[in-house]
Amino acid sequence: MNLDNGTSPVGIALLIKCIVVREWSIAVRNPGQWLNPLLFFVIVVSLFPLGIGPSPATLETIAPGIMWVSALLAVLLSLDALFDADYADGTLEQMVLSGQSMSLIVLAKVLVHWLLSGLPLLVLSPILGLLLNLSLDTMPVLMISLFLGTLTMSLIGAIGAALTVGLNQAGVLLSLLVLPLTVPVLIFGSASVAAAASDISANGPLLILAAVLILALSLAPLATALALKIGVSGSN
Amino acid sequence: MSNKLEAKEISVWRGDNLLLNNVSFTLDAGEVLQVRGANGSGKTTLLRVVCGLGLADEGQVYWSGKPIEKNRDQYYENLLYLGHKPGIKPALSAIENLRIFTLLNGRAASAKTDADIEQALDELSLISKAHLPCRALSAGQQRRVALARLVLQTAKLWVLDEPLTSLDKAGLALVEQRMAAHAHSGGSILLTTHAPVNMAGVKVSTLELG
Amino acid sequence: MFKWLHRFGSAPFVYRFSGALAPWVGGACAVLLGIGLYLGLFVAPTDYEQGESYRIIYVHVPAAIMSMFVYMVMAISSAVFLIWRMKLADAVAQAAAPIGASFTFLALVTGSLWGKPMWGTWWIWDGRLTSELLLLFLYLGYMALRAAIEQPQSAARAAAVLAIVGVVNIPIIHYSVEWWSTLHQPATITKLKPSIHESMAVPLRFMIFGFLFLFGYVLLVRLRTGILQREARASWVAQLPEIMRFNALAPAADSQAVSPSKHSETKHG
Amino acid sequence: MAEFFNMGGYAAFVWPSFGITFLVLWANVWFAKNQFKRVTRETARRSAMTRAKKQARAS
Repeated sequence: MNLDNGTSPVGIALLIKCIVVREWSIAVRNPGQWLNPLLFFVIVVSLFPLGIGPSPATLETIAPGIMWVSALLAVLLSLDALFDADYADGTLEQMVLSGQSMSLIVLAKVLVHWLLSGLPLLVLSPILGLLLNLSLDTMPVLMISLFLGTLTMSLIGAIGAALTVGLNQAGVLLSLLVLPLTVPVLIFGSASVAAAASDISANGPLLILAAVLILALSLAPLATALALKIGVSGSN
Repeated sequence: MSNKLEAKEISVWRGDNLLLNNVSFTLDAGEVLQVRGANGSGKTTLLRVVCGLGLADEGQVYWSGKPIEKNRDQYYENLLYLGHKPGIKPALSAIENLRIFTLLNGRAASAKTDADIEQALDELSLISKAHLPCRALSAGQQRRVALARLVLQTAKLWVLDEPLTSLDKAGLALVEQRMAAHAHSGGSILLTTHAPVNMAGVKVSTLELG
Repeated sequence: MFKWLHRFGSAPFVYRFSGALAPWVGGACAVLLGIGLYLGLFVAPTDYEQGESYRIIYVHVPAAIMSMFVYMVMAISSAVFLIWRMKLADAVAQAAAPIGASFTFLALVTGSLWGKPMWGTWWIWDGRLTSELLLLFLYLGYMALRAAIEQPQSAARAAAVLAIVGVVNIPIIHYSVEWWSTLHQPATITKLKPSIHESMAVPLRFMIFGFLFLFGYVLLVRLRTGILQREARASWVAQLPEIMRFNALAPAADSQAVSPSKHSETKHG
Repeated sequence: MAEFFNMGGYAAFVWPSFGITFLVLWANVWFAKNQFKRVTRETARRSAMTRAKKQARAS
């Protein structure tokens, strides 16, 4: 079973463009799919002060953790729909049968998924940071770390989504499989924001985040492609 | 080796019952093989195993002499599979769906322009609804959008799982005529249908299951 | 060499081989654990700093080591299964998972029981204990995924992919948790593994090998169970004495279609 | 002997950890053997059924 079908008979750029256009037009017509995780992110972040108490001092110390855990859960929420819809209407089978390199298709799908889930989180995060009394100069580090982290999370989450494609109640299983794998992202992500908040240079954790992202970028699509082929052959 | 599809002693177990028991067949260029059997006799499973979408417990499928796992690219290049699931995105319009399909199936097919797609849709009398999201189409119409792929793709081997379901008389005649043309031009077809298929001047052999 | 290795691919051989090996491995495990416990509890001197509570390392450290070792066994056999399609490799991975999960659970429980007297809290976010906790989630995820997919073949391949993805992540998780624990806790907390005197280390080695052989024994028994489940339809299974015994005993009505003609003097191959 | 069981005041931690460990390990062994017996019986039934079907198909 070769992991990949070799260079795709259709040009790589053409293939990625086709998948990106496809995903984008589907997402545009079904906004709920990607808007809900954003609302979830906003609500979850604003729940913490209600639970923990409004005092700015305590909020400020735990703000990086809150931002990051909420971002992780929001991305996880949006991962469900990554392959399940294609599995249900049979287009996933057609993709596997098209002979194109599944890893490229997966990469394109995950990038669009990130554009619609990770990027909006990024844009929203400074506003929510203010809610949690994060100082303005930590915002750049917050956004950079979220940029690296949410993309890694989408890539790793895609493996979980592919492994649980077609299963009923896949959401719960997906989080059990994926969350342990995202612990490094959570640790270095919140550490970088915490460092920035206490005016220490956040370069160390950010660089490690970037390294984890590159690892995920190179390996995750292969594992996802293999998992999808297994998932497709599971049903009859 | 000509484009010959061959299945040797395919056996599939579902738990304790033997769904496919040592099924073997060969399908040469220009031939049509109709798989018949009651519901649940493993017709769909056999077709999915032949396409490499399912794993057989025993047995092997060969395409032009080589096992399909070994020459997957070449096999998929020549394969068109139409399963129970329509294989189209309800949110996208017929034209968008077919545009993605022709591009994904690459090579010569990607040369198909929108004009070819519209011509294919016209042949299946769907041109008026070409820009509607497929969600808005009836099951029969969605089936026709899927069947438009028969017109658009240059695959030599067609594997069709009950292609004639939910089609009206005109649709039936059209699809049978398309299949006959494909067989005459040297293509091979493996299909399952309940109603007998009458294709002018084409040798239709049958494989009984269960 | 490959010819010899190939024999390990055939189910009947492995089934009989593990059947013969299991009692010896079980016996060795009992002996090792016996000696280890005796030395550990009675002979090893008291630790000057931690008093008697350090003896918990005789169960904590072997459990922690085995929890990691078993996951490696699972990952390697999953890789062998995916690459060379050896069904038996998957049987090994499936058999090993619950044992690994038990070792991880034990490492956590004994770790917290050991931490209580030293730091006064049942759970300490020490780097190693946190890694064990995450390892437990990986085990539970593996078993949950395998249980969630009905078709055994797809379940096996999906679980194998997860095991390999997990093993790639373990070092990353481990080092990030270590880095994280040093970041938040000042280094004053002594490492969980104190530098121990030789007389204390001997029982530890016995206990570690005892745990290893216990893993071996349970793995062999579960492997045989897995082989039986996978090969239930094979003809060699029908000739197994333990299977014949059941069929012969089964009431005549139930298995009249199958009447082994002269089952009295059957000699199993 | 009492002094030994006291474990220098840490009895409440040493004995439970050893107890839980050997309880869990023994449970592993017991379940494995028990499952093996259950699966043997199950396999006997399945292999008898399969052979019956094969004979039915062959005749």
